[in-house]
Amino acid sequence: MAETFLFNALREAIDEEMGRDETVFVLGEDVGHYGGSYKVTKDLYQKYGELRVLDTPIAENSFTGMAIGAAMTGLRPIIEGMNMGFLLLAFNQIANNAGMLRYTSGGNYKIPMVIRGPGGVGRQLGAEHSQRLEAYFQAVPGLKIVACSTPYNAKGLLKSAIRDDNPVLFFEHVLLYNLKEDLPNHEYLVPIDRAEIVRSGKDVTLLTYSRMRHHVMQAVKTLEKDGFDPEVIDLISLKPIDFETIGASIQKTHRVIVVEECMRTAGIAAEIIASINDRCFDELDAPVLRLSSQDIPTPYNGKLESFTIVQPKQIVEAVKKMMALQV
Amino acid sequence: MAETFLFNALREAIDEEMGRDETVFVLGEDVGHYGGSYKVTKDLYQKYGELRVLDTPIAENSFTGMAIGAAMTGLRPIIEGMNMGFLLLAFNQIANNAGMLRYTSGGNYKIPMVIRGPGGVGRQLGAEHSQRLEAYFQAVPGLKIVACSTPYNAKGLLKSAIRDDNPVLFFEHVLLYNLKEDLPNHEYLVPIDRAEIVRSGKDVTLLTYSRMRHHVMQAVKTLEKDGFDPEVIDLISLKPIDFETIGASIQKTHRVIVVEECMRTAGIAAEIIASINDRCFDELDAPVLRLSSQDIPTPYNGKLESFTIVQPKQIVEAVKKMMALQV
Amino acid sequence: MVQERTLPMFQAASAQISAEEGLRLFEDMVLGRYFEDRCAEMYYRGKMFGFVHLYNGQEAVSSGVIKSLRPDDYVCSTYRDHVHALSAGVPARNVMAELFGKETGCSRGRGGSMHLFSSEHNFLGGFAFIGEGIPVALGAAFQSKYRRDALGQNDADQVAACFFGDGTTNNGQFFECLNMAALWKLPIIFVVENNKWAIGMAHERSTSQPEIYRKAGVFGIPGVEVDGMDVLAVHAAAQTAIARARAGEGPTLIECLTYRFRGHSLADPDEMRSKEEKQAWQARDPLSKFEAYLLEQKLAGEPELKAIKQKIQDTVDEAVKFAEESPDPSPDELHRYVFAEE
Amino acid sequence: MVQERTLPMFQAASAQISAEEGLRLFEDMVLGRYFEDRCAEMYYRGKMFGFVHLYNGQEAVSSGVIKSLRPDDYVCSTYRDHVHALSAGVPARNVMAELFGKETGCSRGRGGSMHLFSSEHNFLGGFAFIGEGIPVALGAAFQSKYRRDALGQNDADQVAACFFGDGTTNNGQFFECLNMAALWKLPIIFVVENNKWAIGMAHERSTSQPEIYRKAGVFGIPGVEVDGMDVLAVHAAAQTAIARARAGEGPTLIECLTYRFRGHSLADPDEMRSKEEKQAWQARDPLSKFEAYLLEQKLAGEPELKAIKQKIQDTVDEAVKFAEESPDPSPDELHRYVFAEE
Ligand SMILES: Cc1ncc(C[n+]2csc(CCOP(=O)(O)OP(=O)(O)O)c2C)c(N)n1
Ligand SMILES: Cc1ncc(C[n+]2csc(CCOP(=O)(O)OP(=O)(O)O)c2C)c(N)n1
Ligand SMILES: [Mg+2]
Ligand SMILES: [Mg+2]
Repeated sequence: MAETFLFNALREAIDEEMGRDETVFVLGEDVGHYGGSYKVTKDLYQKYGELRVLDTPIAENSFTGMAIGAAMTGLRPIIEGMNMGFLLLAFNQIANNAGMLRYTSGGNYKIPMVIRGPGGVGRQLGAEHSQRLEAYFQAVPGLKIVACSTPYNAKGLLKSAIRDDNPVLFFEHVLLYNLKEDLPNHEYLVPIDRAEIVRSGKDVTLLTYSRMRHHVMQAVKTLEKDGFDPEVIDLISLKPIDFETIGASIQKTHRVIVVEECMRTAGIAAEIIASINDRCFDELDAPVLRLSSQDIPTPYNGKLESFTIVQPKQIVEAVKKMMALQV
Repeated sequence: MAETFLFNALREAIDEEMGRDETVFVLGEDVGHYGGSYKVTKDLYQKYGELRVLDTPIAENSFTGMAIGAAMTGLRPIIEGMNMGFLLLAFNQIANNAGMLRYTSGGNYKIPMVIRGPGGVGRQLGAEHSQRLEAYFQAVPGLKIVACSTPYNAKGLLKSAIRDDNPVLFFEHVLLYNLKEDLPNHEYLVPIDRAEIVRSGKDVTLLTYSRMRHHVMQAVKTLEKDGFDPEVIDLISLKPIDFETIGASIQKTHRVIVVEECMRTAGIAAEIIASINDRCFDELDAPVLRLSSQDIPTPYNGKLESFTIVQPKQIVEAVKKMMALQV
Repeated sequence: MVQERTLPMFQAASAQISAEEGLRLFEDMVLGRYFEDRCAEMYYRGKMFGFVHLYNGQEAVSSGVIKSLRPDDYVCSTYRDHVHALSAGVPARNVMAELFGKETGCSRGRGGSMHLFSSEHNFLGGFAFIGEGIPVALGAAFQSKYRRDALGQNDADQVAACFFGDGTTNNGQFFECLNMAALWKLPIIFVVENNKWAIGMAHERSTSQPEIYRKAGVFGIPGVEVDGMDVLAVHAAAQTAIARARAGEGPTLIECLTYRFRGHSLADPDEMRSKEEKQAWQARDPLSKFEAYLLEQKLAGEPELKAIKQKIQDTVDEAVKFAEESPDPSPDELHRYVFAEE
Repeated sequence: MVQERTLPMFQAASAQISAEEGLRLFEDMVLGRYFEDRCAEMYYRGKMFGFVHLYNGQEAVSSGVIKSLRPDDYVCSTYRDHVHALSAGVPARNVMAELFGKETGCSRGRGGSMHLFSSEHNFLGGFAFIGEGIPVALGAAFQSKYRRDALGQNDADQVAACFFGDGTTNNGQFFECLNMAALWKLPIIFVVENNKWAIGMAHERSTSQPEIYRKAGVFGIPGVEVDGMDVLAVHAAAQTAIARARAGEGPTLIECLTYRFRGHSLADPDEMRSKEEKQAWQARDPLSKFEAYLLEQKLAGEPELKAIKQKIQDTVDEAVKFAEESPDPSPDELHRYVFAEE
């Protein structure tokens, strides 16, 4: 198949699932007539009608709750957060009802829904539009959290997320929508609970996800030239973390660097490090290193912004430094 | 002074600060005529009037935003969250505006405000009323997070929090309001950024906060009898963490157990372990252990509930097990 | 300070209720009343814990609305949910067992008083945070419309009834949902149980416009004010609203003026409400009122009503016994139900 | 599908505006227009980034309201905030420098287009999330009342003006704040800039009652509908509302019917709005309209107006130069301003 943009890969996923299952529908701000701020639902309302591609008023808490009620009664909603940050307004519905209701109801209801949209630091979008909500939501029980990073995995993961019977927060990255890739002509799914080994290596395990995967791969190019052999793992599932894959890698490399776009404090890396500490402390030849965004709201100024997030150069340096450590 | 209940210690703190500074005011649901669900503002409206002890409609997002606007323009609001869980509805205002606005405004405004109220697992209150919001909020930049645990520190910390020029989330615990203690007759403050060494010891560092401090101290009684000498540190400040105190303790004990009421995934312990890993990995004789609540919404049934949170017995066992480890 | 609104008059004669229908309503109200009285007893005896919010005094609302619904319609409640669940058909024993935290409870002992659920009865749940049930109910109504209009299922005409209090109508979710319900003509009925108080906050102190039913108008929704102590009045208003919703004409807001005969929860000292106020409303007890009506209209005789009371007494006794004897959930299943099973 | 509302007529004669006042309004509107045009230019030249929302077409609202305020009153805006900031007195150079991300920007380069702030000018900020500024403005108004009533500061009569769009009036915060403002009679003016669209969502498709000003009524707040393309009409409505607020009589909601002449942001392809609609509104350009009025009423002559335009052109030129030449914030200060300094 011709090269597909990531936003189109997502659109294909939605289109295929809506075609396959009539209970699947999309709702959110400007998903219908406008086609979605990042064109992920472009023209779908013409194909499926206004109820299945529902333009909502700007009322995040309530339309999220509405989707939950629809999911409880048999539909499979996909919420588009025009920007995932806006879902801060829906935190109560997401945490209490999407996350906890199944348990609290003793299994009476299940809530098959996907909440998807762009997160992350873009190009000078300002603090509120540059949030990394995965950190804020990771402690909520009952949610699955997934981050896609390539057109291939975006499509396959989104299809799996839509079929999952649990609420899935599905993070896209505002700067990755225009990535291009050849996609298979046949239908495929990518499991949402498995990390992806992007590059096998033996020196050090680089754990990352979303846009930082690409920063890591940029760093790897340099590292390869310099004779290093890092293993790169895209977490894909931010909750739960796929420790099978990670653990196997650590047994091989004994060194771990987590590269994330979250702020350092209580980011995704914090939980990963704590879990590694729980599970394979003795395997480590060096303390796990976390390369995270600075603990600050994202500044608008371009230079400050670039200092805020992790750059490939820092990853190169960190790997070299870690490899230089005497064990 | 006669023994003071924790809820009264908080009341005294508010009363003293309102008397001292006329810009300090309280707002929230039922804080006025009703006197607060846990009597923390009992009769204060009679003393200070309805504007300074303001009963609000049940509109958490908006009254929180209102407090932020008042703080930006020179007042010093204290929000009572009748239950801190209700502030999920105010997540947007707390994260975007309380937390980030000062930075995003390049220092134009400061936001001196306290958001306080009960959190934690009570006695069969059900999932939504048993939340530990400190985990959900810990990644938000610009917030300080404090948890009190005794009448003495409750009073001194709350006074300091009210005087702080930054937004402070101040967690009380629903099961600690009736703790009693003799309080000094003179005015005192307790710094909100310092951990409290509750018991000096040399064997192992027990890091804890809020109600779990008392579970830890119960465990310590047993441990003492069995000849162990643990050091107990009440974190007090959950964000930022006081690593000076913690680091010094680890240099002495080389062993750490974190006992928290948060769920395990992405709880307070996760960040602490990651930070210990960052800072003093080489000091550790054993991986840091985290004793956390189960990763589930709190079940109503009393037995299940007690299995959900950490019990003193488990702490005793964990210490013994860690001390038995060969280094 | 707390002003009295005049309760709207309802011409009982216009109700034209059958004896059967009357007894059905009566039985449901008695069940609500007796069940709650027993809860108070059990709470004080330490059989149930946490915040327990009883419904005494408001029975006409639950029975009047829910008993007008079909079994396949949806009901969505709050933390004050026992009686709504009962009216919706959740067996008293399973509600009581839930309050005891037992595995046989309708939420398998995981939920407790504020989190009753029963998918079998299309009971969408008790919601412990105010207002959060409104969007959920809206979702059930949306689902109904979706099936009918997007999927062409002509028999998808289920209606959702959503209950909440006066205090909740100051919360954003209330307004957001009124708008969406009207915009998309969703088959939903918003039932405001205006009992004049939100814990210790008098309704008039929390809202700039105490007549809640008037707020519907600006969304293009019919707003109806009803004597919430008169089950026939509620019943009539509900029937109209349900018919409208079922016909695809959209939502209705019904404001029921009512009163709770007990404190906010069993932990509430209930010191804010005046004795006079309580007495005035106690005099309007919906149960006595309806009982008198049934007798007066000769729709039932004393023995019949007595028999119903006895039956309900037995039901509640049995519910307690069932709850007592039921097992706790197994600790082995502590982590079950976090995620949907495969 | 998108229906036209008839713009309310305003008797310009009743405005009784002085020449000085007229020129002040005119200058402010010209500033708004020229500044935004230059922003577009700078954006396409890669001098500014992110989402940039321009105000062209809506100038009568900003000038009409904010120029009726005192300098110590408060102004609260949205992401479409450049012109509100300018009207509030934030110098064009500091606004432009902010858009360039410079240390001399009003938010010291940390905020950007959607996050303009100036405590010096009581400009409470641009708020990037819709609706979140409304409670903040309410807080400023509360503070004013608090100082007057709780602290007895008789001169505390500052008013807060809060701007937001039609789409935002479907959000809960809007309603929650209307209620509290009315309940406590806070000195606040809610200014709805109804430009008929929320990005690509036509107002009529998002709300069940498109006449927003009517929503004020159910909170006991006066709701006024104004031709938002007529600065005199806006000015008059604002004066009444401000006087009311200052006198302690509470809030007013002013719905200004207006239109944006550009896409939602500079990234918006603007494909949803019909050519006819755009043309119809373009014909009502508030700037040309007011210019014609000034000349017609002989409140100003051509040369005078030309001089003003030239002056503003210079101001904007200077602003760009200032912004270009200003330094970036220092990376050493990356962590500054997270917390209040000691
Ligand atoms: C979001 C949220 N805020 C606050 C509370 C605490 N609370 C429980 S009930 C209640 C009062 C509700 O009053 P009303 O809506 O009138 O219902 P009623 O209890 O009178 O039936 C409050 C404030 C809550 N449960 N959820
Ligand atoms: C909470 C939130 N949800 C969604 C958005 C995305 N968004 C930005 S502007 C906008 C439309 C707002 O329309 P309106 O209120 O009419 O203001 P206008 O842009 O027309 O001035 C939306 C949906 C946002 N910024 N914040
Ligand atoms: Mg009530
Ligand atoms: Mg608009």
